[in-house]
Amino acid sequence: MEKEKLIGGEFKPDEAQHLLYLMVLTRAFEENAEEMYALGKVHGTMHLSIGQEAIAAGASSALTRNDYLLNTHRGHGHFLAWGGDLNHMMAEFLGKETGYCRGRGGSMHIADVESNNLGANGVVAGNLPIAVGVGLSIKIRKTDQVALTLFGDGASNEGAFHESLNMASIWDLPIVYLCENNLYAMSTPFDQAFKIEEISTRASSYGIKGVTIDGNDVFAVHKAVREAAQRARKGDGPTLIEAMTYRWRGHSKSDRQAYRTREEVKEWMEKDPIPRFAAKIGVNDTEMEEIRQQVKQDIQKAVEFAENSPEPDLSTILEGVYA
Amino acid sequence: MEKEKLIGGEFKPDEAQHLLYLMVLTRAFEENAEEMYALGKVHGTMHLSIGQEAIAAGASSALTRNDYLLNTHRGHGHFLAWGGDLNHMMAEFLGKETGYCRGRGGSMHIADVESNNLGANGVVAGNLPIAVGVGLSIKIRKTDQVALTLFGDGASNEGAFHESLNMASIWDLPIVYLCENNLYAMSTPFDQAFKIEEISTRASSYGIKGVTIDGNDVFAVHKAVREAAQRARKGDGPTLIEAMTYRWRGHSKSDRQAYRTREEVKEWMEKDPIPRFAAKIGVNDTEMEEIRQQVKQDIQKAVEFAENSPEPDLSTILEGVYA
Amino acid sequence: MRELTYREALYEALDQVMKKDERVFVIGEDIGVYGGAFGVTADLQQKYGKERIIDTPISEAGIAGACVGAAITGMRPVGEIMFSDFVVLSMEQLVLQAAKMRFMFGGKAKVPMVLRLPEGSGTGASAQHSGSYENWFVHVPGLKVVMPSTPYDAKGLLLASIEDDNPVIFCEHKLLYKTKGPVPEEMYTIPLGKSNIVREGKDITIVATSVEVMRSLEAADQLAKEGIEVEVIDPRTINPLDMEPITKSAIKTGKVLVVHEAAKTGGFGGELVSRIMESEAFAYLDAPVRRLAGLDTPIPYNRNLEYHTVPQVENIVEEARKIVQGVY
Amino acid sequence: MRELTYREALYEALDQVMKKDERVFVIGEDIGVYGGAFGVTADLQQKYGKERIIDTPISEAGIAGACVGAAITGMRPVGEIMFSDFVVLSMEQLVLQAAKMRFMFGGKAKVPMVLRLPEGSGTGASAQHSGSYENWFVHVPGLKVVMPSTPYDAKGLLLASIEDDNPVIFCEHKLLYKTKGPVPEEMYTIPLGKSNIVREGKDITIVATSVEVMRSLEAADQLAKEGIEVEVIDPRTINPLDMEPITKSAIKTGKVLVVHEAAKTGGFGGELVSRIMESEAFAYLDAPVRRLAGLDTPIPYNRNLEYHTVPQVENIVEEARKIVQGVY
Ligand SMILES: Cc1ncc(C[n+]2csc(CCOP(=O)(O)OP(=O)(O)O)c2C)c(N)n1
Ligand SMILES: Cc1ncc(C[n+]2csc(CCOP(=O)(O)OP(=O)(O)O)c2C)c(N)n1
Ligand SMILES: [Mg+2]
Ligand SMILES: [Mg+2]
Repeated sequence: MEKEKLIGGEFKPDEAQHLLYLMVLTRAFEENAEEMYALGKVHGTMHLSIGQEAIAAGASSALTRNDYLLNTHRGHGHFLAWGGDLNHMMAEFLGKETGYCRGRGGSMHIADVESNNLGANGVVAGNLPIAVGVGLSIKIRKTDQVALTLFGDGASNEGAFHESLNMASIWDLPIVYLCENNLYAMSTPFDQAFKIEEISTRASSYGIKGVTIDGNDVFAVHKAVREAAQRARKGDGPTLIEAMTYRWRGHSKSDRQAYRTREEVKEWMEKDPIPRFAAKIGVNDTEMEEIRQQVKQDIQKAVEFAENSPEPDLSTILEGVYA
Repeated sequence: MEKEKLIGGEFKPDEAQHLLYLMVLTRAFEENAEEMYALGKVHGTMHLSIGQEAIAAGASSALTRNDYLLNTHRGHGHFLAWGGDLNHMMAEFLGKETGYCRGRGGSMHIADVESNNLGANGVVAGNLPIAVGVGLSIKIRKTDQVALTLFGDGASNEGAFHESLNMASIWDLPIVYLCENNLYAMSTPFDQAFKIEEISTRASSYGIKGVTIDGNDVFAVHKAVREAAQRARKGDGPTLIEAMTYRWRGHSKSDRQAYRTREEVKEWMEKDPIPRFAAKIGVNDTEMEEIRQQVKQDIQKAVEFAENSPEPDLSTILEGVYA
Repeated sequence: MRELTYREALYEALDQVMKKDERVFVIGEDIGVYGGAFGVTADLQQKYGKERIIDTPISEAGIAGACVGAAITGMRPVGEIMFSDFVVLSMEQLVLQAAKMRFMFGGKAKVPMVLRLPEGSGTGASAQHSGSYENWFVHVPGLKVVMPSTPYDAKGLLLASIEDDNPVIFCEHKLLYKTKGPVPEEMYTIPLGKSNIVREGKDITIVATSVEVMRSLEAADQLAKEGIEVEVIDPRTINPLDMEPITKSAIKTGKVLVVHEAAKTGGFGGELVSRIMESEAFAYLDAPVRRLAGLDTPIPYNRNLEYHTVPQVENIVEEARKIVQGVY
Repeated sequence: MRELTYREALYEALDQVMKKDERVFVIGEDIGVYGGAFGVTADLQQKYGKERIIDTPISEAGIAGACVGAAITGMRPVGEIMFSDFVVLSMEQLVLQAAKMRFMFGGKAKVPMVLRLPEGSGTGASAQHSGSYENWFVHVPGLKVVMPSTPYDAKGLLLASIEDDNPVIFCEHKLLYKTKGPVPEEMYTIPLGKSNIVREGKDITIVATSVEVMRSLEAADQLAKEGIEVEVIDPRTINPLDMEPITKSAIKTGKVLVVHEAAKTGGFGGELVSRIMESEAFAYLDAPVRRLAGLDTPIPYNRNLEYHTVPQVENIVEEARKIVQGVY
């Protein structure tokens, strides 16, 4: 299999291969999560990113692991793409002591601060003010890090969005604001919550650069984040990237989806980012099948690891509140 | 004295005369307030609008008293222009039982809900979310009222600004957002808190009309508010007006003004909106002197009224908390 | 009498009052087609249209502000915060505006609004979606705070809250939505500021709120088998707080246990304990008034830890028994 | 020892720690050239530059968030909210993020930040600029809450708070800024969670916080003339709360009065009363523990009403005397 030096001008072949693996893995993780939920093995809620996998792959690959990630409630893909370990992630999902958060956080709060992954966030837009602090900290410490900050279309109507982008702009903070516009905030369609066509136009309120890109195209996401990160590292401040995408599943486990049509969902399922990326990087069906098998094994092992892991001990119930 | 039908295409002569009176009155009220403060007759703090009188005159005169006013901490002029009674206003300033708020509110909270004056507000941007409710209420009641909502340049960096303008825009609420950009939020110069040239450009984040006008020109303010109100009444939603102006005094009573130069203040004092308006409406020095004398008398009477008014009785200390 | 769930009772209250009173509207996130995260508004948008069942962007400060502005201009808004936790984003409007407005304006404004907060743990929603913050609002003069524990109370208290001319924080509990109980079909109100003696007994008084009323009743059943007769009192409105039945009961039993789900430290239990101590009941106490409340920790995700973070039936049984047995 | 004002003591703490520790920075509104609304940061921006004394736009959520984000990435931010009231706009970041983050992340994150809140009435600033909300934060597991009442405590507690690896809500009182007292020149810390017996006495224990410590001491002086010997205890840190000296004192005197400025209902007094009742001191109480606190009303503008809204020296004297005389 001969491939050009950098596929699509962006990725080395094995890097591309790895990204594809991550996308397939994310989807499999979430499909498996659904099943476990149905079987009553998980409680609480969860937010699946199936259909949106290109953004995590494109974004994380454009940054170094010395950068920071500020994730959302729909963040399994980003967690994996940042380098999260599947076993410990699965354990967290099952609320086990071996989970990233010792079973205290669950899907909505999964974090790995040691690897600069500052966590998923159950509060819509809750990570946006935090990003300001991360940006300031980078600036004061004079490193060349960047803070990748994810949020949804819905989040960009919270007051926190406004304060965060304004502060980042006036201080030229090294933040990449990456809005995953999947056209809905829970049941609320984009055009019911906005009187504008594109969220990226809001960049003009802060005198920063804003772009809207195809969020189902790993290349487009990678390129936009790479360029934004470059600007940020040079001291040119934040960028607002709006990546257009779609979630195939309901908002969370309890969603009847009365707010959208089956046709619309189907239309978007045809824009599946996974085969699209596979085709673009020249991965054929056999190779794809190999990846799927690998993923299946990995998931199975992770489930085993998680299920064999101990529950948190009741005697530790008050641990971790204070340092 | 012959005058054209509508002076500058906006005001009948006696209306213009009255606006001039209000501007002079506002300034005299505040100069008197300063004195009383110095004499220890008032406690707490106060925010003077000296230099900004054109905005109140221009805005209130463009609306009916069936409309609503949502005022700020720097709102003496707006209160008077809305038709506030000087005596009861002065009494409130002195914390007397006869004050608009029975002495409970003071300068920062002066309100007269009966006349649709929904009050000054001590919280920066605190009135912006409230405006959404007033707009909704108008819409549900299907009246043709408008809510005039004032705020400063500083206020437009609060999250509340963002949520309010977005909600008003998507529901086409009849709100006139009037930003008094006096170039400073307390000690913070405009360009230290914004990376943009004009706050009105933020209108584009909400798909609404935004304009920047000369806030020291009564005519410009009147015209902009009148047009915005017209659009609002027609169901065309909110407008963001940015009126450029300057406060001559410190932010509040305890401000050393180390953040700006005497020259800058002097420059703006030469743009005094009062003589400018007087000249434009053809009021000569003799007439001006008459107005000043009238104002002086009115203020004196108000001070007498207020000083002769009783303090709130201690036995009423718990009144007014609940309805 | 016909039985409804707590959720249905709330729905019916909203439906009936909206039919009757044009000033009432409901505003919140995903309350229209979606019917609200907990289904309380169900199909109300189909019945009353998008102008009276208003879906908002994700803007909790805006929702609260929308209620304040509408209330002072003659409407009677009912706001919904999707999870009580997100009321942190509405605090400015609630505390600095709604609560103080009437007072600051010399008693000349009315702010008749209700803000509904689905509180509590027990659904695996973890630390940011399981909070109980009612005592914050008890501590804000100008607000009223209501906590229904049954479908009957839910309907009657919601209607009374909407009728009230003050801002009311209406705390529901997620685990109660599916509980069933008798609910009259007609409209009725339960006056705010009236405690309810839910069960009579002579050995110990349990004062509990919200979901802990249900648990306390179960605990009382169990204790009855041991011969301990528990009196259970539900204040229903925690501000204003009707102390009379509580004081009387304390005098009768001489022993009081206060139970709530919110974290113990700084919680409403402290207010209750103090009021009892300040009352004539103090002289009659055989034992210190005890608080059984949530542990001082965020709510964990793990099911077992979550369960043990807040008072369960067995904890109430044990604590009440200890008090009766004179352990303290 | 050299005397400083409370304001100067805070300034010195910031100045010294910034000189020593590069991770410390200060962020807030108008803290640079203006020096802060109450002058605490004075000329620090001249000394440390705009990158370490950071003037912000008016964005209280952003300020809190800036602290959280900087703290979890290795810095030690000190945020200033211009008036404590505006912390209502920071609640999401404080309560749902800063307080819970370490726990949610399995104990693997540290959030070493301090948020300074100038609280309280007495300056004529009326309802929206005079609040005391410390008990909200006491009720949030994961936060610490500190309330210095003297210049000495202000410096030592601020330095300890900055050293602490948890988010600390640091409540100052506007009326204390100009009070004077001895303050050592060198850096020192006062451990968080240590109550302070400010004055010894045998007839009654007064537990007071912040400005009410000062008033209680004055009241104690007056009562001494009547032969009533008051013990005054200042918890200094109200979460964690060091009960030992309080319990001991209650056992000794048998009579306790709790005094704070914040509104009585739902306030910190309830926590203190309950802890005393839950302690071994209960058996030694000659009288019910009483709370003297702010009236349940917003702070009025009128000077006379404002004065009478919160406990003054004469109220403390009267209430303490009543308790000693056995009125309750
Ligand atoms: C402050 C806050 N308000 C409401 C919610 C409930 N909620 C969780 S996700 C969500 C929708 C978010 O929409 P969007 O930002 O577009 O992200 P998406 O779910 O589409 O990825 C809502 C309303 C929340 N978690 N936080
Ligand atoms: C939420 C909030 N934060 C801070 C303050 C303190 N404060 C009062 S006025 C003011 C400056 C306001 O600036 P701007 O909005 O430009 O209005 P101006 O005073 O210039 O008229 C500040 C910071 C406040 N009152 N409310
Ligand atoms: Mg979305
Ligand atoms: Mg300004």
